Amino acid sequence: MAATMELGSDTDPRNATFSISDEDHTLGNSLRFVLNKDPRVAFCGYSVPHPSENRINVRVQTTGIPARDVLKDALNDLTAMNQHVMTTFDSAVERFKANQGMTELSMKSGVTSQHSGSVKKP
Amino acid sequence: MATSDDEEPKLPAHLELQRTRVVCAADAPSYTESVQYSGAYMAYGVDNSLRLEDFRKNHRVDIVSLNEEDIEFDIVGIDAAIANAFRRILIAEVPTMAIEKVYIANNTSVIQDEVLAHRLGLLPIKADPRLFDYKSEEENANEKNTIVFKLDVVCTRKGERIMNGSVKSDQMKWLPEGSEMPFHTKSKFTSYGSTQENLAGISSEGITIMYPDIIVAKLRPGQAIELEGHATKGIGKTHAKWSPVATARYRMLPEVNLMEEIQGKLAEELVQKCPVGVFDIEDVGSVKKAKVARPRNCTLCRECVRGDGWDKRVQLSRVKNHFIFTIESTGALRPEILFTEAIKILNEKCQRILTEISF
Amino acid sequence: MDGGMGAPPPEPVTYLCGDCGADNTLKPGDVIQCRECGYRILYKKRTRRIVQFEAR
Amino acid sequence: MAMCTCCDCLLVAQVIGNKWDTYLDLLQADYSEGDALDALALVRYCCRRMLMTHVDLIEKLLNYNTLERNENANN
Repeated sequence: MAATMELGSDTDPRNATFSISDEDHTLGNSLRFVLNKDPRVAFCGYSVPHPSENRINVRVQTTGIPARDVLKDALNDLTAMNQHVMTTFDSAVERFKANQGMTELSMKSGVTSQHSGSVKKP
Repeated sequence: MATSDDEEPKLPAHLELQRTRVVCAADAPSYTESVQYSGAYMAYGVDNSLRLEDFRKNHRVDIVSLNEEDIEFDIVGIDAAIANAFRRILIAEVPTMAIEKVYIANNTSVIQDEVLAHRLGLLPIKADPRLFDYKSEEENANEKNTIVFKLDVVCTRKGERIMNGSVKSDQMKWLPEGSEMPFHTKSKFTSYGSTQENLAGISSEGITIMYPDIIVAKLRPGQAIELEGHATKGIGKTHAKWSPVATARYRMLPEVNLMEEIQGKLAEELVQKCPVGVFDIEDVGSVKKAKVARPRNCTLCRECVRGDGWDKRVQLSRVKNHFIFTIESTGALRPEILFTEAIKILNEKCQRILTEISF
Repeated sequence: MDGGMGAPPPEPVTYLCGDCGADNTLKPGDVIQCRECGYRILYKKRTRRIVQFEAR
Repeated sequence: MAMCTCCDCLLVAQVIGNKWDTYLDLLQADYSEGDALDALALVRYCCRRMLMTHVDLIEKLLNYNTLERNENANN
């Protein structure tokens, strides 16, 4: 069986169910979110047809353009969003570490520690 | 969508509250779902779609604390769907190395072979999983997919003292040249092309168990254990021993609003009610006034909205797009790296589907 | 693990006494009794072959 | 429960296998159970119960060691 199948769009490409193997709520729910936020989508939902089968069905109904194109856009959007989260996160970590370095310096010069004195690994 | 900036249509206050907050009343929380459909507020002329530019504008990450093992950060402007995807991936799909096969040559301890093997599997290994490949069942073990640890202890009595009375995890010795078993044959369980010490990215201390003092077994004089543990790369979905995190969790930012001025006795009562010290008393002239001092501490226990009339004075809610994310690493990777790895894995999933539907 | 040994050579096997722990080498037909203490329960020693386990 | 201290907390996989001895030392030093667990930085009740409810049965089994008697017998 193909890994990803497009079903029910033979006569009308606007409505399709994408049956994606080896995926679960992790992708299904994120994908539904992104698709629902797309104004070209009239309806979107997903389901896990059987709990012991590693497969999700994503239903996409659009207002005009083919469902497959909308799904592609959604996947690209999700990737772009993730990429943005990653860069934002990385720069936040950089910033934090830079600040941390400064507080550590000031700690050495006698300022009290900002960490509580819990024994992590005695 | 097509509105100009100067007259952006707004939702009525009660709908905006429903859209952006989970309101926690004394009996139950309400408006818990997130409104995802882009046309949900079409009748008000409000566009509920999410375009990338808007996302980029509103998205923010602030690190609250960070050390070798733990990270806490605020991630603002994403939906629970995405935050939950990150959490699920962190727990179940970010790979690590863990002992998968145990070859026992001798075990005269009171711990049974299979229990011992199981315990070894749970030891967190300090090795960067990104340097290694997944090993399939048919594949031969080589230097790119298997790490070999050896444990060879004999318990003896030296006068009053018992040597090796408890076997600690630092007695697991890494074998960078590969397996030494079976002992008397030419072909071993692993066939390394080169020593793992020369592998790019291996630190100078080599590969060890994350913590040196985990009790693996206890022995009495005369008992001995001789075995090899072969670690492979895997994910938490297959078995929890491969999960890179102790916990990965998020909570929505709590928001505490005082609906009216709370003064005098009532203010003192409010401070008393809260078990985590969210409220403080402010002296304004001669009046004691309650104020919300530390809303982040709030656990939404709803103690403050219980009792006569209190639900009219205090409103508890959670901000739907503000997540306080906490990751506790078990050691293989630093927590901030775990998070970026999780994002990469979600991206890989997207890319896989993209290639599969572009036939 | 599978216990398939083929034709077992008729060599004497060493057993451990269940009471005093002494080594006892017995041939087929020998009386099952410890030579040190006379105890009648003897244990077979662990196999010296390598046994493989899944660490799960 | 397991006869030897578990390596990880059964619920969240927090490593606790290296904390048992310290826990006993803390109890010896007249810490209350709660304070000892706090000192070990075990925040969650799932991790705390791992140590708190553990009975180190292996110590009892270790009393039955024929192998040492064997060593003595052979000497």
